[in-house]
This record gives sequence, structure tokens and C-alpha cells, in this order.
Amino acid sequence: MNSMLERLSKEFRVTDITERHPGLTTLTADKDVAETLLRELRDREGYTHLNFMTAIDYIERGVFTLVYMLHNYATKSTLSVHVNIDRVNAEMTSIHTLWAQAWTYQRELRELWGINFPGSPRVEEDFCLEGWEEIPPMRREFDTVEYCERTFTSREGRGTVNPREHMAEIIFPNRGGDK
Amino acid sequence: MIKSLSTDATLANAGLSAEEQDLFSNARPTAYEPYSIKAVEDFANWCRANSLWILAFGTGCGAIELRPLMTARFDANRIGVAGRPTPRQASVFIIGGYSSVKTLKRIVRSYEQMQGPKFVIALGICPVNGGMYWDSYNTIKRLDQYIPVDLYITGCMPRPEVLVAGALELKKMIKEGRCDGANRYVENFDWYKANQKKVIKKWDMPDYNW
Amino acid sequence: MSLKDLISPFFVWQRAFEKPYTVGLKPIVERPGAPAYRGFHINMSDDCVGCGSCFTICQNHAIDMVKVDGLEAHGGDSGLRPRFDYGRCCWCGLCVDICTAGSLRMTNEYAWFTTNPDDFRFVAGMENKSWDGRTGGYHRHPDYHLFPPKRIEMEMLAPEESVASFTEVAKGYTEEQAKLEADRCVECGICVATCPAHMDVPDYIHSIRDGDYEKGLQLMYRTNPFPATCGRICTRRCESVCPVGIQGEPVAIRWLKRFIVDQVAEADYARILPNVEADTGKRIAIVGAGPGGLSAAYYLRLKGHAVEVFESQAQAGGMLRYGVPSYRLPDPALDKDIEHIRSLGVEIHFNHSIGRDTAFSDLLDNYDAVFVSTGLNVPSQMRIQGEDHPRVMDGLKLLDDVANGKDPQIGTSVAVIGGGNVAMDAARVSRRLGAEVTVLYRRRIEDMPADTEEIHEAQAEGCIFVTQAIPVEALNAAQSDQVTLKWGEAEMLQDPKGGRPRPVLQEERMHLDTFDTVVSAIGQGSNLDYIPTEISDQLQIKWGKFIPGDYQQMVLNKLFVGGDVANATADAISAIEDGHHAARGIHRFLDTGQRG
Amino acid sequence: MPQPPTHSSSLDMAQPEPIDLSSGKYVKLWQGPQHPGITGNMSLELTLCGDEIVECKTHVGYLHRGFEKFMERRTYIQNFTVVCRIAVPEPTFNEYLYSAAIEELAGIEVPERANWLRALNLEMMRLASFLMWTGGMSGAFGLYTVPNWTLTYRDYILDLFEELTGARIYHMYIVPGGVRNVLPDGWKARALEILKGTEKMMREVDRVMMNNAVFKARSKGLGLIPPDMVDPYGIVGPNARAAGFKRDLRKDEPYLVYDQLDFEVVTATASDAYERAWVRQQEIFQCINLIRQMLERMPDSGPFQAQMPNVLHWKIPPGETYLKAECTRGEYGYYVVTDGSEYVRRVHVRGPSYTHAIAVMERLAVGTNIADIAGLMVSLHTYPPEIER
Amino acid sequence: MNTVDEILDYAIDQEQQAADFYADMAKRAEKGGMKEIFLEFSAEEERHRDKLLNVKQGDQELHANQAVINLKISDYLVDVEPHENISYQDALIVAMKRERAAFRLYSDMAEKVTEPALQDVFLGLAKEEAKHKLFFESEYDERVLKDN
Repeated sequence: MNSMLERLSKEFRVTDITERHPGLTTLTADKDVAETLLRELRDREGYTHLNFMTAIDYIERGVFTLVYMLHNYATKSTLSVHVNIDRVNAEMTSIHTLWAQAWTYQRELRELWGINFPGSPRVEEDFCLEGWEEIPPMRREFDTVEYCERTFTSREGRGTVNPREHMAEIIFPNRGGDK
Repeated sequence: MIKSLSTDATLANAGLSAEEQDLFSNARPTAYEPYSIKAVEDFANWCRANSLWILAFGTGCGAIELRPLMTARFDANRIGVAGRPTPRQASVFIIGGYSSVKTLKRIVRSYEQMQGPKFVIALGICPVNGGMYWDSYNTIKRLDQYIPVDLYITGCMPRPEVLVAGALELKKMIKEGRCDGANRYVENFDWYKANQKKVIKKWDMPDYNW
Repeated sequence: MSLKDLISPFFVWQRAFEKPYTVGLKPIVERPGAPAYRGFHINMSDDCVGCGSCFTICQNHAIDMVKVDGLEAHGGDSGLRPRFDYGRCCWCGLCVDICTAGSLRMTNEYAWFTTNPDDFRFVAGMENKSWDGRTGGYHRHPDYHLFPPKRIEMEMLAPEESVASFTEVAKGYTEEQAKLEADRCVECGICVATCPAHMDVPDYIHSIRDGDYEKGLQLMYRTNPFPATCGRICTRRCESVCPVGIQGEPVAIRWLKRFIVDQVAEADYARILPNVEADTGKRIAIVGAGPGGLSAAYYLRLKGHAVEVFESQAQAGGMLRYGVPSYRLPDPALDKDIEHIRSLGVEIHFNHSIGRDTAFSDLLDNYDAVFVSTGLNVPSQMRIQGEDHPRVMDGLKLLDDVANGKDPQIGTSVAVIGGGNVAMDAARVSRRLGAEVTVLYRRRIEDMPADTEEIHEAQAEGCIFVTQAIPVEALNAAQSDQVTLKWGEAEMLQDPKGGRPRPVLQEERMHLDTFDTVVSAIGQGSNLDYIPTEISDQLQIKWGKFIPGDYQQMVLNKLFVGGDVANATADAISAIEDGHHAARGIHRFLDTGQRG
Repeated sequence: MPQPPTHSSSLDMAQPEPIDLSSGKYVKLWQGPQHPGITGNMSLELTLCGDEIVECKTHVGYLHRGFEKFMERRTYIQNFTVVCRIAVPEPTFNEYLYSAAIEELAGIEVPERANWLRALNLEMMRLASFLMWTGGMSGAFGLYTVPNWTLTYRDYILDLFEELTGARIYHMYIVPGGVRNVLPDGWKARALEILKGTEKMMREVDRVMMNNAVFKARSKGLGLIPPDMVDPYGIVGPNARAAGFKRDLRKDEPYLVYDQLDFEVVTATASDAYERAWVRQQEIFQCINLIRQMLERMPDSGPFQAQMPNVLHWKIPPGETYLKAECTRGEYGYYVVTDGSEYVRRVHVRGPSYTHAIAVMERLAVGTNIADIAGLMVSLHTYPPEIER
Repeated sequence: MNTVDEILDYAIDQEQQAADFYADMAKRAEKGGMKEIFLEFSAEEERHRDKLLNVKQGDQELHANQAVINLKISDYLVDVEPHENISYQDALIVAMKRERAAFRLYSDMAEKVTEPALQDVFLGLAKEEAKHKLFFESEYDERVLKDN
């Protein structure tokens, strides 16, 4: 395991190697070597199982972190490969030729995050949504509550009172700290 | 609710392409007229009440409790409830909880395909006021904005016991002639359509007739 | 395909003769929910305190806190009750789990259908529902908690160690302990209404969680310029209503307050806390440099008024300095509060007695406003035979002597009469001076007005409590430096009009005990002799106390009063609020000329 | 038994020639979302030549609620009530994995008794879910007797759940820090009684369904998964075990108390619809056995909840973790990222149906008969809500 | 004092004297707030007087057998002389002692007379005074012995 990680950090310049719990290691790879790295891991290191791939929106850093979770059945170890890509015109090499379910994930990422995977089959098709006109909903700047209020209607007649403010109003309207 | 303001006799079917226009009727829906003789109408209602055929469309989590309902333990067949595979044969539409916008489109389509008299039961909290998914961008919050609902059963999920009791209640309501949801749909058709089109962004289907 | 495969399915027929599984056609009646079923909500409205924790935890926004008819907000109860929206609720039961009062639970009722979706909304416990009175249903398991029910123990000096010196008994929280304790707060804010000073308790506790102690200090000074003091000796009515305490122990609000003050050095106060506004040119006289007077001085000075305080003693602090022993409130802590007030430019004239050194009427003539907060400094006499015996002493004098570094000469066996905080202080001080202490009290332990904590500590330190004991006479003992106390046992008699039970002496059960000193600490009264009759005749005074109007203002426009001499509760925090409120009133009066 | 391939070749993902619908040779047919032969609310877009399927496209999203989005704006404790809705027929795995992930990130050690109760819940859920699946499987091939049996026994198990957790479907029992309640009095005896009945009933199902000539004829050879398809398609669980892969997370990477329990991983050789059914059939018996073992060995006293902070303002230090458990369909996983705030930064739910219902289904459907498509679909055991969340 | 009316007249006179005494104290009181207190005491005595007047007219009855709690607070307190600068505590002691004295007086009288009707009147008056004493003792218990 360690020798493999050493080799990877030498050959693929992977960084941030962290063991999260026994059997789960995370590392960060550059965007341009990511596909080669995944292929290498699958073919030479026995990480034959793609658990899933997904993205995390680090809006404060201006990147999407793509997460490829790979599993090696023989050594029972899981490797989480992180790849940071730009949020603007987000695009990533497709890995649909490595794993058959990858293109489904890529469709989802394309739809819910707006990350493009050129060459991935049916990537332009609707996946979960239909006729979506807003920014991709999984992006952090998409405000789901605001969207709901704008689009859907809730039942009227609701409304709550804050106990603390209510008591202040009833019991000590002129007291307490200056407002 | 607002009454239909439109005086147009036909529907625009604007969502359809030119070649599809000919494939679908553009007639507006018509309201159900009860039989003029009360005894006949009562008899018809008695018949309707005793054969509640449910559309087999599990729109949300509520479908999970329909299975016990329809099998040996709760055996809804006893009270005339049966599942039908197609909307054309079904008279009761059970909305199983939340419905996403994508499903709403199919719900509208299925509901409009159903022959009258037809009744809608909404299960759970989500069709009432959004329920768990009150802040979800992809589920509607109030079903009664989009199709008329005759009976609400609360719970998450409502148990099969309540479904049996609810079906009995629906029977009672039908016998008393109190289920006029379908007529409400006709009367406020434009209002419902406007609501539906507000959330269903990709409207590539006819406005009413299939 | 084998023959077996053709035949074996026919085994289904064997079930044809079985009793069916099917439930009847009234399944709701036949199958009530399980005993722990999470069905429809029920709320014991009398137990509910309207803290709103259910509202806070509900992820579906299914709960609204609403006003209901017939319930008013009062101390410890916001008067609000949860209204459930069954178009939102998912019956997860988090509201039941978090319910601080334990009033909310779920029944095993689960059936509700209607044609009108707006029906699914009700105030549990206030509206009649078919499941009212059901006993079954989900309630929180006693061993399952969503917040820690037990408070973080404050480290205390061991009793054997504490009686040996006047070192502060409570050691204070460490940062880790304080954060854990602050974590227990549910941020309902019910304490704010109950605190006489209306301190922003949830907010400064929040600042502890954030580790932002400077912000915490700022929040405290908005309503209380004595945080270091109150953090040690406050009567903490906030804790008595803390909803967390209903099923567990209340959040240690007092210790958390103390923790914040302890984290900030006095040198930083000037930087953190608000500064004095531009001078207004108004002059205000304050009589008494106790908590009430100095609190008024602080808030008036902040507004830019010139403030002069007249104090008859040599040091500021009033009862806090002379009445509270230093193992509870060490002088440095009190000085930290007072020094900050003085640093703003509040002038204190020590050893300056109104009535003796300056006439009260002169104050009214020479200043724009006068705030009087002279406290209760005259001990009540027992008025029993032999009270003038040389070995009978009053508690305040004992505490005063000790605070001034004098030896009160109490000997080795002391009887303390009384059950209030002064009595406890006198008893514990006597223990520290090396005496065997017996506390005689008319009523029962639970009737003692002293802090429970203090009673426990006094007991732990070896004070012997004799309750339902009424002293009737002090006699000369065999030895001239001793006194014999005659006391009788009492029976508690229920007051037919309500109120706490009253003790009645039983003449046939009298005792004679001999002590070196008898300390009487049965209560204090005020001394208002410095106010000339022609002025006091215009004022509303009853039972030796002022009766102020709004904003603590008296009939004389210029005169504002506060503190023990003007309120019924007679504790530091009330005095502080009186001072603050009077300051507000004085500022308003000077600003606009408006009466309260 | 075939060994798992160590090297898998690159997939041929080149799309077939577009089918010319105008030729009149093909028919386009939508199965679902409103269709009795569909498992849950999803749909298949089928292209038929005669009654043979030449192309299949899975459409999902009818149940998309945006869990991963709105979980980012709920506190940790609030999320625990939400997650069970992600897979409706099997909510418990969501509760367990979410709770376990939160506990790992927050550094909370769960008491032993809670682990046993959790494992008990998971196995009971597995049993209930398999029973429902058995009903669906036989129903898909026209045997309507079996669903009546299995769903009734599933209901008995739901009654047990109701007693223990307070709810039939959404138990919300496994909570970060432990569990919410302990076994009620007499529960064990009732559970053993129901297990006995279930076992008896399953033996009859064995005769009526598994040894039924019609069922055998229709399911054998249907939707064959060759071993070299397993890893490239990410096939897990019974579907992979039926293809000869001895993979079971309960055995390979034991969680909770599975390392203290005695069981063997069930495998078969040819993963067709029949063998997949057979594997699940065996796992039902295994499940009953496991529950019995647990009822016998679990502690009856002790704490069942860890010392918890105040959940109203619970902050968890930054971190990430991926936890997985073996659910009825295979590897169910929770990927949780925290950033030190009161809200979770990212939750990704990995459901095995994600690949089974889309990539695998689309591949296996080609060449099968329109009448078998429902059976094929059920035999893969997919739950749409966990695909789209 | 041989008739019921005579006895009642005496008692009414006593109450009137008490009221006058407190009114006088109120005039002389120097301490802030004590004026009001004495006026209240005076009013209380006038209420007692009015009650006896009612009894004399037959509108109300005295109850010789009613149970009145005796808190016995005044029994062991020292006597206090009323003066201008009297404190609230001492004023209460004065009042308690006065009521106690009246109570003792009527009780003694009841023992001395033999006629049952008169005995009843004296006992009734004694009880009445006991109630008055209870009023002041409760007040003392509440406001002075509060142990703050």
C-alpha cells in the first residue's frame, strides 16, 4: 500500500495523501493525469471497482472537487481520488471507457453540477430533471428555498413567534439591553 | 378558486409540434352531469362506490404501503378495491406522497386519461403542504394546485389500516355524491392548467385530450 | 422439466384450510398502534414552558410557536405553545426527544383523513382531539438524550480544605468545561425574561461556544456592569427557570458568566467595552456605592453625565463587600467590576454620609437628579428576652468585622439563628474562624431562603442544622463568657390561606444550650433616617422601603431610588437592574423632561 | 467457480448504429413510469423488433427530491430523519450508514449494545426487503400466490419494527450516537415465533416458486451476467454473488457485530434470473439464522446511546469518510464531507441500483423478450429512489 | 358588666381606643412610611369596631367555638414602648402585644363569669382578638422573620 502510494506520488505527483480510517485513503491528483492514474490503478493496482464518482462544490476556492472512489477487493482498500477542476467552464475527461456505470455518473454531474464530460455517451440528455432552466441545482450558489418560494406555493396561515422576543415584548418591553 | 374565465371552445395545444396537432383532439373537458332521476344517480353512485379501481402508479413512497393493502393481510379486494394497470380502466388515483415535477407531468397525463367519474386520494403529508420536501427544488408542495383531490390521508406513511378506512370513507362520500373533484377540474380548468404549466417547464404534450 | 417441478407448486393448496391472515374491516379499531408508536402529538400544556426547542429542531418547519388564548407569558413560561402542521410533520419524534419539559409526546393514534387539507393543523394540548387522554405512544426513553442532562461539575475546594481559609471555594471552569457546559444551552431565551436585569444569556453562552469571550463580555455589560460579581454570587433566577433543568440540571449560567469575565483581563476592558459618550453637562448624585448605585452610575456615565457617588463606608461595593464573605466573592473579582466603572470617570466620595456630611435636601438642590440606593443595612432584632446579652451578636456585624479584618471574638461554639444567606455566611465564616457551628432555624430546610447550594456547602463544611427551632430567651450561662440559649421546638402549621407553612412553638419541648456566641441573622431592615421628615412625608414609603413609580422615579421628579431599599427581592441582580432602569429613566427625564 | 478477473479490458462503449424507426421494422415502446411491471417509479424506453428488445434506455428522475442538496442546509440531527426516505423499502441502511459516518467524523464511540440493536435492525430490514422482493419476483412471472404470503410475513416483521421503533416504514431508530429505544418486553419471543413462521413459509415458497416448472422455464437463462461483466459494470451484492464472486461486506470488511456471527457467503455459478433468485432465497434463510444468533447473544442491559453533545448546535470537525454496508442489493455507501460547521458539506449516497438499473439493465435487456423484461428487472433488484435520491 | 350589651360596649370602646391610639401614633411618627402603617393599623381596628357594632345590632354573630391558629410569636417577645421613631418591627410587636392582652382579658373574664350567655360572649370576643393577633403575627412572620 505504502509503496504504491509512494510510486503514485512520484509518478503522478499526487498530493494530500491522508488515511481517513483503516482501509480508506484520500489523495489529490492533477486534472491532466487523472484519467491515466485511474487506468493505472484499475489495471495495475487492482482497484477494479468504481464505488461511485461525485463532485463537491468548493465555491470559496472556485473549484469543483471530483471524487472517484475506487476499491480493491483483494487488499480490501479504498482509494478516494480527488481532482480539482475550475468552476468556470467546468470540464473533465470522461472515464466511460474504464467503467460502464461511469457515464451515468457523468450525466448526473453534467446535469446537477454543470460539469461537462466531452465524449461521454448521452451526456446531454436529461437525467433527473426535466426542462430545468436554472443554474445546476447542486451548485452552492443555487438557493433551493428561494427557488421553492418562487416556483411553488405553500399553504397559508402559518407563522411562528419567537419565545424570547415574545416574552421581551410582554414582560419587559422597556428593559434589558438597549436595542 | 377562480372560475374558468376563458370562453374559447377549443384548446390551443401549443406544446405540440405542427404534425402532432392533428393527432390529438383540442376539445375542452366537459363536466359530469348527474342523472336527472335521483334514484338512478344514487344507484350509479352505489355501483361506483363498490368498484374502486386504483391506478397502479406508485408515484412516491406511498406505494410501499399499497402492497400490503392489496395482498392477504389487508386485502382491499374485499371492499371492491382493485388495481388496474391502465388509467383508462381506473377510477381512483392514489397519489403516494410527494410528487416530483417530472412525475407531476405523468400524474396530470394519467389523471386526464382516466375516464370519469374519477377520484383522487392524496396520501401522506407531502401533497398537503410539502411535507419533508418543503425545501426541495424538485417536488411540488400543494397537490391541489395541480389536480383536484377528494380525500387527504395524513401520515408518513399512512398505514394500510388507514388506507382501508380511507377507502371506506371514499365509498361513503361517493354514495352521498360528495366527490366532485373531477367537476372542479373542469370548472377551473384554466387555473389548473396555468399552475401546471408554471412548474412543468417542458410542456410537449396536448393540453387535455390524449 | 421434471415431474417434481410440475407437482410441487400444488402445495399452495395446503394453505386453503388455514385461518386467513386478513384483518377485519375495522382495522383501525382492531389494530391500535404499538405501545411505542409514533402517532399524533399530545402536549401536556400545563407542563410545557413554550421554550420552542421543538420548533428549533423540526427540520420540516412543521411546528409554529403560537399564542393561545388563556395563556400569558410569565416567568419561566413564554405562554406560547407548539402548533403542528400535519402537512409537514413526518413523525420523526425529534420534537419529543428534545422537549425540555417532557410535556410533549406522541400517542399511538394514527388515523386522520379529511377532504379539507387545511384541517391538518392544531395546537397540541389546547385543541380537543380524539386522541386526547390516550396513554400509549412514543415518549423519550429515560436513558436517551439529545443534549446532556447533567451539568459539568464545578470543581470546588474540598470542605475540609475550604473551612481552613477564606480562599474562594468554587474554582471556576476550565475552557474545556465551560464549552461543554455552554453546549447544553438550548437557546430558548426563557431565562432572559426571568433575569431581573434581562441579561442576554443565550447570546453570551453562544459566544463561549464560539470562543469569543470579548463579545461575551460586551453582551454582559449591555445589561450588567457587575458580571464578575454576579458570576459568583448571583441568586440566578435564570437557572431556576432554565428548561434544561426540568428533566435534568439547569445550565450553569452563573458559572459561565464567571468564566467569560475570568477570560478577559481588566486591562482589555477599555478596548472592548463601550466608551463614555460626549459630556452632557448634567450632574447626578448617587447615594450608596452598592451594586444598585454603581450600576446606575455606570449607565449614566456612559451617556455622558457627570456622576458623583456618596458612600458612607471606606470602600465601594456595599453589601457585596461587607456582607458577602470573600470565599464566595473575593475582593479582586469585585474590584474588577468596580474599577471598570470608576475608570469611566465615576467619582466616589468615600466615608461621606448623607445626612451627616451633606444634607439630603442639598443633593436635591444641587444636582440634576439623585439616585438613592442605600440598601438594607440595619439588622432586625430578635426582640427576645436577653437579646442584649454581650455574647449575642448580629450576623451583619460579624461579616462586617471579618471583611474589615477585625477579629469578632466568637469563641469556639457558635449558634447562628436564621436561614437566609446572611445566616449561611455567618455560619460558614464562623466555621472558618474555627468555631463549632449550630444553625437554628424556625422552619424546615426546604423553607430556607438561602441558596440550596450554600446550605449544602455549609452542611458539608460541618455546620449542624437544627430546624424548626425557635429561640425564646438568652440567659446568662455558668461561665461569664458564654450564653445559654433557650429555644423551643416548633410544629409546622399549614396556613389555611395558603402561603408557606408557619412554625408554631411547642412550649412543652424547650431546650437549653450553651454557646460562646449566639449570632442572630434573622433579617435586615433599612435606615432612612437621613431623609428629613418634610421630604419623606411626600414620598411613598412602606415597611421601610421606597415604592417607586415607573423608571424607579419617585413623586419628586428628581429623585430616583433602587436596590434593596426599593424592591421586594433584595438581591444584587435586582439592585443592578434597578440602577440600570433608573439610569434609563434619569437619562430620559433629563433628555426629554418626561416622567416615567 | 470462475475467479474474478484481475485485469479487465477497456469497455466497448461505442454506441450501436442508430436505429432507423422510419424503416417500420422497429417499434418504440415506453414501459413506465406508470406500468405494473416496473419496480418503483421509473421507466424503460424500449425499441422492439417484433417482441425482441434491440435497445433499452432507462429513464430515472421521477423520484428525484434533491436530498443531497437539502441535506446541506439541515443540521446533523435533522438529517438523520431525512435519510431513511432515500430508499423507501429499506430505510434502515441509510440510517445506519449516515449515523455511522457522522459518528466517525465526530469521534463518537457507540456502545456495544447499540451495535447489536443496529445489526438486528439491519438484518430484520434485509429479511423484510427480501420477502417483498420474493413477492415481486414471483409476481413478475405471474405467480400471485407468493406475494400474498411473503408480503404478509413482511407485514409481521413490520409489526415487530413498529413495536421496537414506533413506526412501520420509516423507523428513524438508528440515530447518530446509538439507537432510540431498547427491545420491549416479550419482543424476542414474538420475533422468534415470526421467524419460525417465515422459515416455514419460505420452504413452501421454495416448492411453489423455485421448483415451479413455469418459473424455472422462464427465469433460467434470463439476463445472464457473465463474470467478466461484474467489475467493469460495478455489479455488487447478490447479483455478483450469483455470478460466483464471493463478496459480502459483512464478511470481507465486517462492521457492527458481524465478525462475531457465524455465517457463510452464498454463491452460485451462472448469474441468471433464476440463480439470482436462488441466492436471495438462501440469504433469507441466512438472515433468519443471523437474527436468531443475535437475539441469543445480544446484551440485555447497558447503555444504548453514546454521550452526545447538544444536537441543537452540533459542530463536527472537518473531515471526510466513506462507509459502506451490505444491503439486500449489495454495497450501500455514504460519502460524507464535513467542513467544521453545523451543516454537512456534502453527502453522497451510493446505491447499488445506480448501476444495476441503468448500465446493467440496458445491457442485459438487449436480446430479451418483451414479456420477460419485468422479470429481468425485478431479478436485478433495483430501487429507483436510491438512484436519483 | 352584667349584660351582653354592656360587654360589647366595653369591647367596642376598647377597639375605638386602639384605633385612636394608632391614629395618634401616625400623627407622631417620624420615620418615612410609618405614618401609613399606623393609619392602616388604625383602619384595621376600626374594622374590628365595626364588626362588634354589627354584632351588637344582631347583624353578625360571634363564634365562641371557632378554631383560631395561635402562632405564639408574641408570647416570647420583649415589650416595646411606642415612640416617635418606632420601627415597623416594633410597631408590629406593639400591636401584637395589645391584641394579646385583650385576648387574655376576655379569656379571663370568660372563666370568671358563670352565666353561659355571658361566657359565650367573652369567649367569642377572645376568639375575635385571637384572630386579630393572628393577623399581626402573620404579618410579623412574613415581613420581619423573613431571614433575608
